[in-house]
Amino acid sequence: MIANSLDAYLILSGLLFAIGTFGFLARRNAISMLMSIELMLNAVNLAIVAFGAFVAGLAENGSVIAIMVIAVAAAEATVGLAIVIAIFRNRRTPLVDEYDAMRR
Amino acid sequence: MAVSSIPILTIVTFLPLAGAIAVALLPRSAARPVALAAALLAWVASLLLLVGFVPTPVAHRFQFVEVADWIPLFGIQYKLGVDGLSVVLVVLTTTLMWISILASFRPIQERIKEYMVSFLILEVGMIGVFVALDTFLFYIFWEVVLVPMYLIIGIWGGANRIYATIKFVLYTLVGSLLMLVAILATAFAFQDANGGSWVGAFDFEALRAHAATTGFADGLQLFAFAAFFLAFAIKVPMFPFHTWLPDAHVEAPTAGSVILAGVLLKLGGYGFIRFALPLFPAAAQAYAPAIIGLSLIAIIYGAIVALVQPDLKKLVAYSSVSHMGFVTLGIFVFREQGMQGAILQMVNHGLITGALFLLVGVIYERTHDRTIAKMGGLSASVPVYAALLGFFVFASGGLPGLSGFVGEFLALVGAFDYSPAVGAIATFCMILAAGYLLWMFQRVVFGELSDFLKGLGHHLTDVSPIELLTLTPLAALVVVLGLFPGLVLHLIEGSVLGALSDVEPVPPAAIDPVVPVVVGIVLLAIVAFRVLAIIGPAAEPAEPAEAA
Amino acid sequence: MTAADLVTIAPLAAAVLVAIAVIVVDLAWPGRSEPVVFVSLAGLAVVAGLIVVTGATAASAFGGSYTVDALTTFLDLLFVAIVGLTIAFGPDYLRPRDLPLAEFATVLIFAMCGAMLIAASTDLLLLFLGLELMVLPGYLLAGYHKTDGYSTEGAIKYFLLGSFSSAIFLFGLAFVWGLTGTTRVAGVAEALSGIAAGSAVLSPGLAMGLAFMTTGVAFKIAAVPFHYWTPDAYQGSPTPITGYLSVGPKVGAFALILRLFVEALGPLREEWLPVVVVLAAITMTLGNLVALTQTNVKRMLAYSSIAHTGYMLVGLAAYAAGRMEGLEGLLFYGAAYSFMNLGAFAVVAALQKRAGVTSGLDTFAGLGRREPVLGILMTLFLLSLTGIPPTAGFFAKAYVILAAVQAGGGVAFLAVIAVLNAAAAAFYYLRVVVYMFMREPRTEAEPLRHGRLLWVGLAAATVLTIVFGVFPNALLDAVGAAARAIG
Amino acid sequence: MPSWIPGAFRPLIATAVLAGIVLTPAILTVLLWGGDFTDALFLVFAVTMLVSALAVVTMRDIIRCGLAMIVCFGALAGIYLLAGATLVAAAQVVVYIGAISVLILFAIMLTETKAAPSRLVFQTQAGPAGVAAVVLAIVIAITVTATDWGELGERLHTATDTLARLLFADYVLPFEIVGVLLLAAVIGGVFIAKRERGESL
Amino acid sequence: MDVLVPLIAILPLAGFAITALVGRRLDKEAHWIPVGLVVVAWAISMVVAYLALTHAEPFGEHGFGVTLYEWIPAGDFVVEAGFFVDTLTACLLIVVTTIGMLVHVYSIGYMSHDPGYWRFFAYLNLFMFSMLLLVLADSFLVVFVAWELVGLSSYLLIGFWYRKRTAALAAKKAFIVNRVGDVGFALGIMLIFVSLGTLDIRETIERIGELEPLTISVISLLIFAGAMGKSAQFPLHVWLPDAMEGPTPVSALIHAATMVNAGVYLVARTSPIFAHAPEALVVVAAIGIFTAILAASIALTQTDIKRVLAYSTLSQLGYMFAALGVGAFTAAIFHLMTHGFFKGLLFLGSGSVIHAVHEEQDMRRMGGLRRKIPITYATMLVGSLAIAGIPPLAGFFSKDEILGESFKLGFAWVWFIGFVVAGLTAFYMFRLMGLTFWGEFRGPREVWDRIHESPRVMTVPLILLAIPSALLGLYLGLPLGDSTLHHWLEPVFHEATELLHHELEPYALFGIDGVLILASVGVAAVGIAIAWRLFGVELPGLRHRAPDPEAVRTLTARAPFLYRASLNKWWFDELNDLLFMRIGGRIAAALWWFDREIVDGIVNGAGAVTRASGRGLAEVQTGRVQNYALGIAIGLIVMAGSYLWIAGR
Repeated sequence: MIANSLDAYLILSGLLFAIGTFGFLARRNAISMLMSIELMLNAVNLAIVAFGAFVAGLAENGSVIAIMVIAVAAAEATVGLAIVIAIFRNRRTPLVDEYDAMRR
Repeated sequence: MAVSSIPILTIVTFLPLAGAIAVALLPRSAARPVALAAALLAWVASLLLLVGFVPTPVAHRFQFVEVADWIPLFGIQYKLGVDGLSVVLVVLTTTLMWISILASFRPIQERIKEYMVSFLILEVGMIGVFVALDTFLFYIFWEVVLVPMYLIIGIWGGANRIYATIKFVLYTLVGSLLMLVAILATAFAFQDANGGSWVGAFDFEALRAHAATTGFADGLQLFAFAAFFLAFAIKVPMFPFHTWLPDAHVEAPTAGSVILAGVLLKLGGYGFIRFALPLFPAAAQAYAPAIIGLSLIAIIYGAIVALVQPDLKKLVAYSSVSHMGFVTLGIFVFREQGMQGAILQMVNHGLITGALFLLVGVIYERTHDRTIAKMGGLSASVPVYAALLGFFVFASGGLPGLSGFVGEFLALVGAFDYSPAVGAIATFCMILAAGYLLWMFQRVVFGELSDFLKGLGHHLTDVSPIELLTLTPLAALVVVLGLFPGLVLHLIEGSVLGALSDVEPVPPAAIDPVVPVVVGIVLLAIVAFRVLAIIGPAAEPAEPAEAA
Repeated sequence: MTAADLVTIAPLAAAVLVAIAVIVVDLAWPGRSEPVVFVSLAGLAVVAGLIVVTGATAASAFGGSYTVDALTTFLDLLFVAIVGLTIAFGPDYLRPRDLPLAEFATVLIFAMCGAMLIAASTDLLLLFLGLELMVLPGYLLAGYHKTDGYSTEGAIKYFLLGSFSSAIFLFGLAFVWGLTGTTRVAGVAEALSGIAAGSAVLSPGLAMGLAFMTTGVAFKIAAVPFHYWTPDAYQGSPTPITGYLSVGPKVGAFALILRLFVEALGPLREEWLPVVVVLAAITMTLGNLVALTQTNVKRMLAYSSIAHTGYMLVGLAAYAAGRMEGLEGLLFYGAAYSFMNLGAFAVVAALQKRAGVTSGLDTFAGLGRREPVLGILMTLFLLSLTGIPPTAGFFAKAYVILAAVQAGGGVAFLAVIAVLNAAAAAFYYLRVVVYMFMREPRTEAEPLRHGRLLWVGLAAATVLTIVFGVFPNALLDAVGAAARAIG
Repeated sequence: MPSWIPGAFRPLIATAVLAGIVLTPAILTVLLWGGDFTDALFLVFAVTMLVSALAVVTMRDIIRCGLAMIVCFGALAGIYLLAGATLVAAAQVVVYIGAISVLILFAIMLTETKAAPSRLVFQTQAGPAGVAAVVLAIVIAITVTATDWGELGERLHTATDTLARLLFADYVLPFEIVGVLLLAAVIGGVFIAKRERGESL
Repeated sequence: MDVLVPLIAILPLAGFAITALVGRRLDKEAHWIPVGLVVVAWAISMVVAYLALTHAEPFGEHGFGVTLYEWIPAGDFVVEAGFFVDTLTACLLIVVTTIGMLVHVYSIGYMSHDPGYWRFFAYLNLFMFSMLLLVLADSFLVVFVAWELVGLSSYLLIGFWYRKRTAALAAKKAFIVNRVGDVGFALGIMLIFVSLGTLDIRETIERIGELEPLTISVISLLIFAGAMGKSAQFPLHVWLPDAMEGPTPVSALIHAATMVNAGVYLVARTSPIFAHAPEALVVVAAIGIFTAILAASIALTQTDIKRVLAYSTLSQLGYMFAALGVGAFTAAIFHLMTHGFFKGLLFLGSGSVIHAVHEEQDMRRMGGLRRKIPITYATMLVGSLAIAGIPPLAGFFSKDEILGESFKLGFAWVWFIGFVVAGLTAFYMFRLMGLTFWGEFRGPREVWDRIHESPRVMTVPLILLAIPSALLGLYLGLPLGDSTLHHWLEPVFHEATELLHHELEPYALFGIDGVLILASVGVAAVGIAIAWRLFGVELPGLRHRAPDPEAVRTLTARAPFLYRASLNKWWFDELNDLLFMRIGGRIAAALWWFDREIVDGIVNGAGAVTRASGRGLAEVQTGRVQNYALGIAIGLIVMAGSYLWIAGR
């Protein structure tokens, strides 16, 4: 039924993606934004796994790709956190909306 | 003859570049003589060209053609060649060039190397435009002209030079970039019509042959001509694209003004004759009435506005607008006389206005001022200067016997043949020209020496030998071409036939351009008059009443 | 994995090794820049040699996911040149600021690996990984001046938005993958050809996937309205890195477009053409208009790079409308733009050798008098960026415009927009020239002494900028071959 | 939560509410629409994931956000299991919960300032952001339902050995690349994050 | 002959060139070359004129042409520079070279103290060249060249004393007003070329009949427009009085004897064209006679001696045009010749007077000069009598022929106005004589003491001019009705006269012609008498009579409007000032404003709008990541929407 329908997985993925987007757009804290991005990447992974599960011939491929995406997310997180720490040293605040020295 | 066996056109075109490189590499003290030598060498080479050129009254016959593949993928060639029109303008360029360089010897003291390099590169571009027979190459030379002129105005210009030079560049660029689109579109249309082969797509002769036989599609013609027109009209400059000119002239150093007026404005006229007419005859015919209308406006409007200019250079600049109006008028009536007159007028305007700018420069050099109102009585203190100024003022006013007259009159005859009303309106400018020129002359030269000039004391010296050396050749040419215009007319016969071979001398359009022009000028004057009355008193007090 | 596969990826493998070698060398001689420069440049030369050697024969490896063709070779060489020049421009800027060269070179070469991977990938997953490998080092490079508030601010903006766009891109990629059932570019194209042939319809899912991917890619090339990161990241980054960021990731992202949109999604070009046309138009226009108001040269060049994205998109649009010349023009533009823009940034970087010098317009006042050679070179690069002949920039612009004119219709209209934009752009480029030659210097500072490496790099950029403008035949052949490989 | 509730009860009540939210859809599905156990489990995971995701993006205390994220990822791992992607589920637990989340929590600790929590959680543009997110969700949902996904096979379980073969044969290049990617990230990340001499954190 | 004819024009040109280049160094010796060359040119033209008038070879009946070279070879627009001499040319040559030579000689004395001595002779030579080119040219375009060149020399000579603002302004005015006429002439030339394809005068005349009558009328009127400018006919007459700012020899030569006759010559030269367009001829007659009376009415009250003469010149030119208009071409040329001599004489005489009273031109400060400068007085008296039309002086014959022919050819109104003008002419000339030479000196005493007769170099030309002024009529005008001049000019005007169907009634001295003679002599006598009554007379054989200022005052008070109109020259200067200076200046200023604010304003405005929009768009770049992200998200949604729309199409 529900657990057996691709639509359900994909909609779930979409919802997660949208929640991530919201977090990214709305939160002020750099780390919160980073977490939102992780949510979005996980939404993508969910979609990939779902396709792998339901589309003939994609099963194993889906898994491999999902694992790759997880690895990429890890790399991204590394880089992101490094940058967050670097800027925190300069600005003493994790609030991204206060990083507006450059504009126009 | 030996001249035809060597790549004379390449030599003429790139000699100044060699000079520029030499100036750049040699020490500062060598800049002046080396630059002058390069310009003189180019001049001599161009005279050889003139000697070797065989005038033939045959359309579209180019001589000294040099062809080399350049970008074979698109059939772009390094193709140079000249007909009479090119030769005349090349010689005009090289002549004015060494005169300008000579005239810069004393006024330019800052960054002389850069200055000379800019001038010589400018010369490369200008000559290149006149000898390129490949539309792509033509465009490249066309743009090459832009940068040195930009620097010349911007670095060595007057107080408001940056505004002026940026305006000049942007204005010109808008037109020329659209022209680039048109050049590419034309090439593509050619390629399309020739089964996808790019061979000849940028070759002027191939394009022209195509235009004459199959012809380009009407839509393309209308667009491409409009784009070419915009580029050339801005260069000429035609009303209402002329406002960069007064600013550029006022701010440019003397020699810059000379070249600007003497050669740069001719690029537009040349472009019309060489490219716009032969390639897009149908569009040219369709647009002709409108262009004639604009030319008329330019002629009258430029002259009227020149009447009230307080600055010598501005006055000459607006007179250029008026004079160049005759060029476009002469071209677009599609009459042999008109076209010949237009070409002659280009040459004459180059010589005469060039000389006028030199003369303004002479006085500016001494007074650091160009305000007409501050001048007066020069005749008594600097008689030679006054005499030369008088000579060129009358030459500019189209005094018969001097060169200005013949070109103007031929253009007028063409216009009159097209439509007597058009001819009449344009001829009316003779009065206005006399008005602004003589009024200026009277205020500057006649009367008692003004207090301002008195204050200069012994700084107010008559023309120096170098200045005389720059002015006398021009004066001599003005007289010679006035008495023997055939010298030029014989050369350009083939070019004129070529330009007119594909356009028919049509009778005036259903709506005579005169009607809207007259109505337009009158309305405009009334509106402006009204607005002025509302916003305040007249900007310039008119001349006090004539002698009681 | 076979031996043939290894041979095919030799350049990429070599590049990775070079990156590692650089860090190893730094461990061996800590803080010394000469060995680093030597190893990285020599390594890059080797990589270039390998690219040429392997590029001689078209090959496909790893089950068709990695392809070496003329396009790969062309782009790889371009990337190597970009990174090589960037490394050459680096020391003069980094050393006065106590920034190490080794990490700079390593990270840069890693980024180059990513770009090279994109150029060679014929597999969606590899493309994504290549993209990440290219941009992640980019984020780090942007924040390379880690004690500088601007640099880190630019980096975090770049990173956050870049990751956001990566997620968006990946989401779209997943949908396309799910709907076509393969990650191979050729397979995707085959699956989609039914839609192009009219035997199938473009499903909403596919449309949405396209939208997400387009958005992600548009972000990477800094197309409006996804360009917001560009000015801040460019302004904040250390100047040589800004130069790199303005060309490397951009050309890399265009490589992605070529592999993804032109090859894989090529059958759908009727669908994405209108989007590209609109993007091109607003990108050119906004980039130029905003650049007009900038007083910081780096920021101005950032907006100008947005505008140049627009010009390149014109080429893409022309291709989508059926003209191969569009593709060739795009590639030509990419190469020409790389060198002139790198050159321009190199001059800015050279001026900032003295720490504390800003990249404001005032810095350029009187440069033509203080350092005439730099002034003239900068003028040349700016003229090329404006599109004045006889420079590479002019020919590139003419090329894409020609393609647009050929394509006709709405794309031809883009040609007109492009030239009007070019005219407007002249204003801000020439304003720098105004400052350099028509204003007096503000301070009577001693002229700087610049490193030999900088001069060599500048000379290379200058020569290429001129040669591609005057004798473009070799480059034309190369882009022709590259375009034929995928068109 | 209303203030009249005694503090001691609060966690209890919260847990009960959460459990209700999570379980109700599952129970309703099983009872009303005849769903099977998998459906119920799927719904439990799904709701848990969404609720915790919402918590991640809305909660004031950033440490709790991080913890909510761990919950979210855990629920997701469950869904992966349901979808038959065992190895992915494992990787999710190891990499995400084990590594990334911890990394993030560390970062939170490092960057936490006293002032931060009292300030606004959201940007001033939270409203537009919410609208955009909702529109995006709706667009995706509509698109997904409107799309004909073609011949869908049975839900499959991924054979791990096949996967391993794939990983080291067909996907060897991506695998290597990921390694390079991580290497680059680490080299650069360490440089950026490491303290300069004499610089306090 | 191929050499001699061009030489007439070229000699003065050479004189101009040489003097212009080296004159400054010659200083007070500068006159030798120009004067010498003009004398040689005079001698040659006398020979040429004699040969031409006697129809000797190579001139024959219809003249002789010589082509120098092809000036403008522009396709089918070919203009050859060439000379042509027939009897009409010969008549003009006589007038131009003779008076020109005498003025040159006179100037040696008159200008001797001027610092611009050499310059003056250079200009004079330039003028001689231009004028001779004008009468010798055989192509309309070459005529036009000369036409403008005389304008230039006139400009230079009027503005000779350039330090004087009035002189400079007068010079400018002369040139510009002339240009107005020139425009008409130029258009006429264009119309001729466009319709006939040639600009050769003789060919044009031969083929003019091929054209539509309307075209011919237009051509005629356009040519006449040119003539109006040069010959200062209403309404283009305003420049001539101002031109008196120039040195007096210039006024004599250019603005009395030669240049102003160019218009008359041109119309006479193209008489066959006008004959094809009788309506145009009526216009010519009307304008001519109107100018005659207008100018005469102004001359009545002017106090500047040269201005009186200037208006008198206008008036006499009006006569000539009236004659042309009625078809009395020979009479016009006759008057041209006689007027040239006596008006030249009068101007040179007035110059002598002005010289004598130390550059004073106001007659109110003269009087009684008869005693001090007798030769000047005597010669001017001859001139005055001649212009008044007293037989047997030259003016009598020519003026009488004009009036007589007008009446007989059916233009009674022309005759009547001319008749009135004859009376006015006599009056104002003797007013001038009375105020200047008779009565008591009204100027400062010290001036009176130093007045002395001019040097010989000035008085000899006066005497030499007085001779033809007195006798030319007897030589050319007799026998009445079949004069020598008629015989001379018959080949030239034959065609035109034929066309106008003028069957000349036989001359009847004891019929209508005699009555007309009596009438005109009578009215002249009346005019003189009134002048004597009001302004006095001191002639031997007549009762001396003192001036009567009281009577003058009463008279002017009786017709105040007419008096003021005359005194203010009918306010033409004020009208022009209003039209061209005030209104025209305002329009020009307005257009300039339009150029700066509207045309250029649009350009700058476009730039400003572009930059402003750039500044506006830059505001989007807030510096906040979340704003950027929101932008991207919105872009994403729009993108998705458009793709879905594209897919759904």
